[in-house]
Amino acid sequence: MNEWLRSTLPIVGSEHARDIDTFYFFVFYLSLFFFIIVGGLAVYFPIKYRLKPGETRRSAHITDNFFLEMLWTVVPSLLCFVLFFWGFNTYLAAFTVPNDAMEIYVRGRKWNWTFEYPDGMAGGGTLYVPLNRPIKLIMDSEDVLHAFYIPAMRIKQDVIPGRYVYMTFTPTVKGEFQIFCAEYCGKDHSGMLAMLKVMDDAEYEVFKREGPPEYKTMDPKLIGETIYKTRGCQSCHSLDGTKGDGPSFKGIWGKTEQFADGTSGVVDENYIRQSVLEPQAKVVKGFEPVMPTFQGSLRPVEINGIIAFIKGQK
Amino acid sequence: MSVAENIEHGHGHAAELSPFQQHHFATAQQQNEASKIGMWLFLVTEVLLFGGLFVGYGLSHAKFPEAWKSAHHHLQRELGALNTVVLLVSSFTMVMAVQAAKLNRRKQLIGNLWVTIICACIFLVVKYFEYSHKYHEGLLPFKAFYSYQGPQVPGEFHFFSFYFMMTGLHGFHILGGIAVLLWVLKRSYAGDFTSAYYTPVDLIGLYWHLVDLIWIYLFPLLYLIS
Amino acid sequence: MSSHASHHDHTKLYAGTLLTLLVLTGITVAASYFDFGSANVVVAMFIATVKASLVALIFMHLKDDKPVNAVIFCGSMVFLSIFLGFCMLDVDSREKVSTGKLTWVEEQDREEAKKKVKASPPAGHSAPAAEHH
Amino acid sequence: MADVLHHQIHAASDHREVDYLSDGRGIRDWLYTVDHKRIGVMYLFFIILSFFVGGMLALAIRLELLYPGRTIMDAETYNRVFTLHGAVMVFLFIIPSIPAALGNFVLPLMLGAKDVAFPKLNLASFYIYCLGATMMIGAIISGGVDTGWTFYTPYSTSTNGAVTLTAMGVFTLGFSSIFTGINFIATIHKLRAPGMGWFEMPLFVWGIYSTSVIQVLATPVIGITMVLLGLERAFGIGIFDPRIGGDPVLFQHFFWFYSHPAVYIMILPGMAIISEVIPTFSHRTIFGYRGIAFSSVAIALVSFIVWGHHMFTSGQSQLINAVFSFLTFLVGIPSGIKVFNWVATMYKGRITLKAPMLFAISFLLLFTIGGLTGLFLGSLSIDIHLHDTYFVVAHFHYVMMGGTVIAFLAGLHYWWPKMFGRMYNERLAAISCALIFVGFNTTFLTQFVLGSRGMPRRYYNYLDQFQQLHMYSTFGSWILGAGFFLMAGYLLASLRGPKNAPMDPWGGTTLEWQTQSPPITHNFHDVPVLKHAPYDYRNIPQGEA
Repeated sequence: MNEWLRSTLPIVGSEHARDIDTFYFFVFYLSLFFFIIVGGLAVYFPIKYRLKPGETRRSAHITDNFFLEMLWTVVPSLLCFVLFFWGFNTYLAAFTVPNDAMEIYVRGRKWNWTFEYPDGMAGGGTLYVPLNRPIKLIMDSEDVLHAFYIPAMRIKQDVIPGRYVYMTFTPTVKGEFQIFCAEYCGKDHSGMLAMLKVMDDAEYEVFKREGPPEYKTMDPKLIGETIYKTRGCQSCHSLDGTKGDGPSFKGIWGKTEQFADGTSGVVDENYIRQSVLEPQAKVVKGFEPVMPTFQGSLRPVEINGIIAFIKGQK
Repeated sequence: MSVAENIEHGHGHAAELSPFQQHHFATAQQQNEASKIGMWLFLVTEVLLFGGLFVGYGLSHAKFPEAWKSAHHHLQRELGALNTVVLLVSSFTMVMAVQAAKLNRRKQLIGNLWVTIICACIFLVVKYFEYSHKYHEGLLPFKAFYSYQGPQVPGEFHFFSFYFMMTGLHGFHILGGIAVLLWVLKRSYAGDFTSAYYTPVDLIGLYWHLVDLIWIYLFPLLYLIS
Repeated sequence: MSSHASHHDHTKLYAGTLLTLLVLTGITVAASYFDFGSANVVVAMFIATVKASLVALIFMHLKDDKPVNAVIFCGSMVFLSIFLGFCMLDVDSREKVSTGKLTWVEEQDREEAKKKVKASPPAGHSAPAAEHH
Repeated sequence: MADVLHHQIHAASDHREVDYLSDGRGIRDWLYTVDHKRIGVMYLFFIILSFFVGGMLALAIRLELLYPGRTIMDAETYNRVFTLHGAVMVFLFIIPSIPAALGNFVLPLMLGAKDVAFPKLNLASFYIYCLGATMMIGAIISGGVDTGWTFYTPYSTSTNGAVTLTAMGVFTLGFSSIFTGINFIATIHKLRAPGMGWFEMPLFVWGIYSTSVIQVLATPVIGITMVLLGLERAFGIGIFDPRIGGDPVLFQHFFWFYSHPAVYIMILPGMAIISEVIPTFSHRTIFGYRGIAFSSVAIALVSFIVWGHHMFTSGQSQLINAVFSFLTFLVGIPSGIKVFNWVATMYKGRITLKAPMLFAISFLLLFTIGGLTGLFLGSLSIDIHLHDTYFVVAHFHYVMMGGTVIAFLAGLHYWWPKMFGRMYNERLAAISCALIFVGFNTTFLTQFVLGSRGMPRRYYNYLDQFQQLHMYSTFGSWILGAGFFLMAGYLLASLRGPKNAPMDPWGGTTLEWQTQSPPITHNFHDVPVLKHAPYDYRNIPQGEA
């Protein structure tokens, strides 16, 4: 029974999840107990007291029984108190942030998630966290309501446009866990998925330095494209030649650009690198100097990816 | 048809028989009491309908206290106070009309109904002047219409959204009230109402007092609070 | 006819009520020129409630009517207060976030979170509160 | 059973009088009628039609979910389909189902009244229902809605589609619901038969009374909410929309202030039917009459202070989460009392397992599961995990369908002879009940497991690991559908037969069984005078089986 019951819950990813499961089992067995009593009698009585052929229809005249009625008023009431307090205590645990928690900023939009880490790095699709470190997620939404749901941690929170909400968890199991969007948000609601990857400290250090492990096997162009899509480049730089707040990437590679300060230069590896790290240095003529710096928030491998990506935009 | 039937059932009081008693009620009193319960229940729904706006008002007020402070200076509290007086007077004449119906004083009934209707119209005329003043300043409800250019605190358009929604819904209730009052007036001329049957006057009275009662809250909330 | 007492002439009572209501209107307007600080709303709502009770009890006959009607009407007020009360309680206590068991910490956390987010760069990630429609 | 009833049937049919069905057969006689029985029957027709539409949509949803990815429709269509399924079932079917259709028919009869207090208002509320239904159908035709039946902002203020028209439809339907509620309360207060005190009323009346209280108190709030939503969409009020200073969570407060009590608008009448059916078929007095009566009222009142349990993860404050969680458990207690009292009513009874009783027993089992799974969702921390997953879907289907719909079917079978004067085929009814019971459990028990494993609701596509359970669930929906089609078959077939129902086919004690089946237009020849409390079987001739 216990084995089966455990199989109806997701993998356990934290101590909190284990606490919730214990509570869940308690409520389950409590419910089962009451269901057996009520359901059992609801089936047994009709059989036992079935009107048999030849029998008169005269039944017992029992209008009430004070003791019984008190019994099934008071006992459930007491149990409800227990359930409430247990539920409340375990609930607070999911929203009580330990002092040394690592803060990760989560942003939901139709229909993906992006994550920003304390060191300024960011990424989408997978949330990387170190093992046994308390994590505080600070979350908001760009458009409509979403909900950030990690079944393995048994936590969930709606993310709301215009406001920050948070929740916390401490992963105690290494591995990859599913993340869902649980608040209906339109067409691709069911596709708004992400993964949670829990790494040990050594792996996490490597991640901090070199980015996600899959970068090693990824085409640099693809890395660039991911950055382009998830780090906000696309809101100013188009790929189809339309003029935004910044020059379009279409055909920009190798072009000679006039700069606002009167100089000119060719768009090459060094220029792109400089534009990303010191965007105000050489602004293309006709554009406002509005681009923020990505100094410290893009890894070298990611800048290389962007260069490869822009190279490919013919 | 029901008159005879009621006497048969022995529940009718001969003095209170009226041609307007419906067949499924045993007595006119039963009918009047049922109608009154119905009316009070309807008033409950009115309170909760306005209630939604009051809750919205309360929360927006809590969110933009500064805007509320500065926005309500655009309202003319003299006009608001005038309208309060007009409505209170109309409430008085309404209750007098109900009493007149109860006491079989037809002329007094008709006179009081007329004064009530006239007060209601005065209320709407004053409201018209207030609205047109806001219209010219661009102090209109909702983001889509609000076009006031003067100095202002963020959130002022919220105040005007609520001002127009609340007074607008209230105004609709006044309009509806006038329509029903006219119908009651017509029946009063026809002599339908006697001490045995005056339920419609009684009911419109209750409705009219509720409209007054809501205004009693709207006036300080919109015009006075700073 | 619901209560036979009401078949008497009550003109004086009604006129007196009207007079009281008008005086109270004057008081509430006058009171609005004084600043009672945060009690402004309370004062205004208190006077309004006195006026409303007069209208309900006397003009709407609740004083002499069957009690069921008074129960019905009071019910609407009770449920409206529940609606308003819970919504206000939520919004009031929302800004406080919990960092320990049942200890509520003011603003700080949220402000820090905001600062952090503002500081972190990417374009298009401006805080949504600052977005204008 | 046929033998038992035979001589009664003949006795009854010998001097049958013109009943309400045959009293004026023209279309105008129906459209302008103020007879509560005819209005009830017209409601019944449209409500069953809505149930059919909602049911077909449900079958389409289940079929789409048979496999991950596209099975029969694309994501946008799917979103519209589940929205409509919810909106049609909630606003057009369940809310009016028992009060407006069965309640309209039975309530005045039970009270010994000739009609409801305001017959014209009753007809008006029927036409308002039709108007609201037309607006919702208009919304379907003009592009549909994809917000979910909850219309959460800011999605609902920003999406395309006929949200405003649907909202206006809901607003209109609200008036219908309010007027029915007002009518019933006034009727119960003022039109009880001589001798019928509050505690001599049948428990069905108590249930409907509590329902009506909720309808009157809560429905205006959904009305104003829908108006505000429409205005927000059209012009931007800035109360719900965060882009202009609003608060999307506030919308949820507004919405659930109505919609949680509305859950009890749905279930209380269902409980009310069960309180009639169980004593009748146990041929025994109800156990704990006052407990059941007061718990109905208690549920109605407490239902207004628990709405926040729909919003534990919504971003409302943690303090209020705790308050709402605590209050939520309170509502479970009166429901528990009712269930125990029903079970106790069967103790030492003389039970006949006719169709209504079979449905009532199904109700007991299914509603108990629905109620007990509510404990999981009321517990704050477990709800954080289960909120917006299939667990919630399964839970409310157990309450709404296993509870209300099954109770509606019990009531339909119970009063069918009274409404139409015909008996239906008991054997087919038993088969249909069994199919529905098995089909229902297959469909929704699996969804509890899907939910506890983390499958979120309103998902068009899903991970492969959930496929097997989704498949069972879909199979279940087919069994369920088969049960309903069988039921439609034998009920319609019975209408073609002769009017053979006796005055009191089940041995009921309430007043509706003391007039002819179907009743005459004015219900009773003489005003019935109550001689003893309902469910008192001591004074009733005890026939032999």
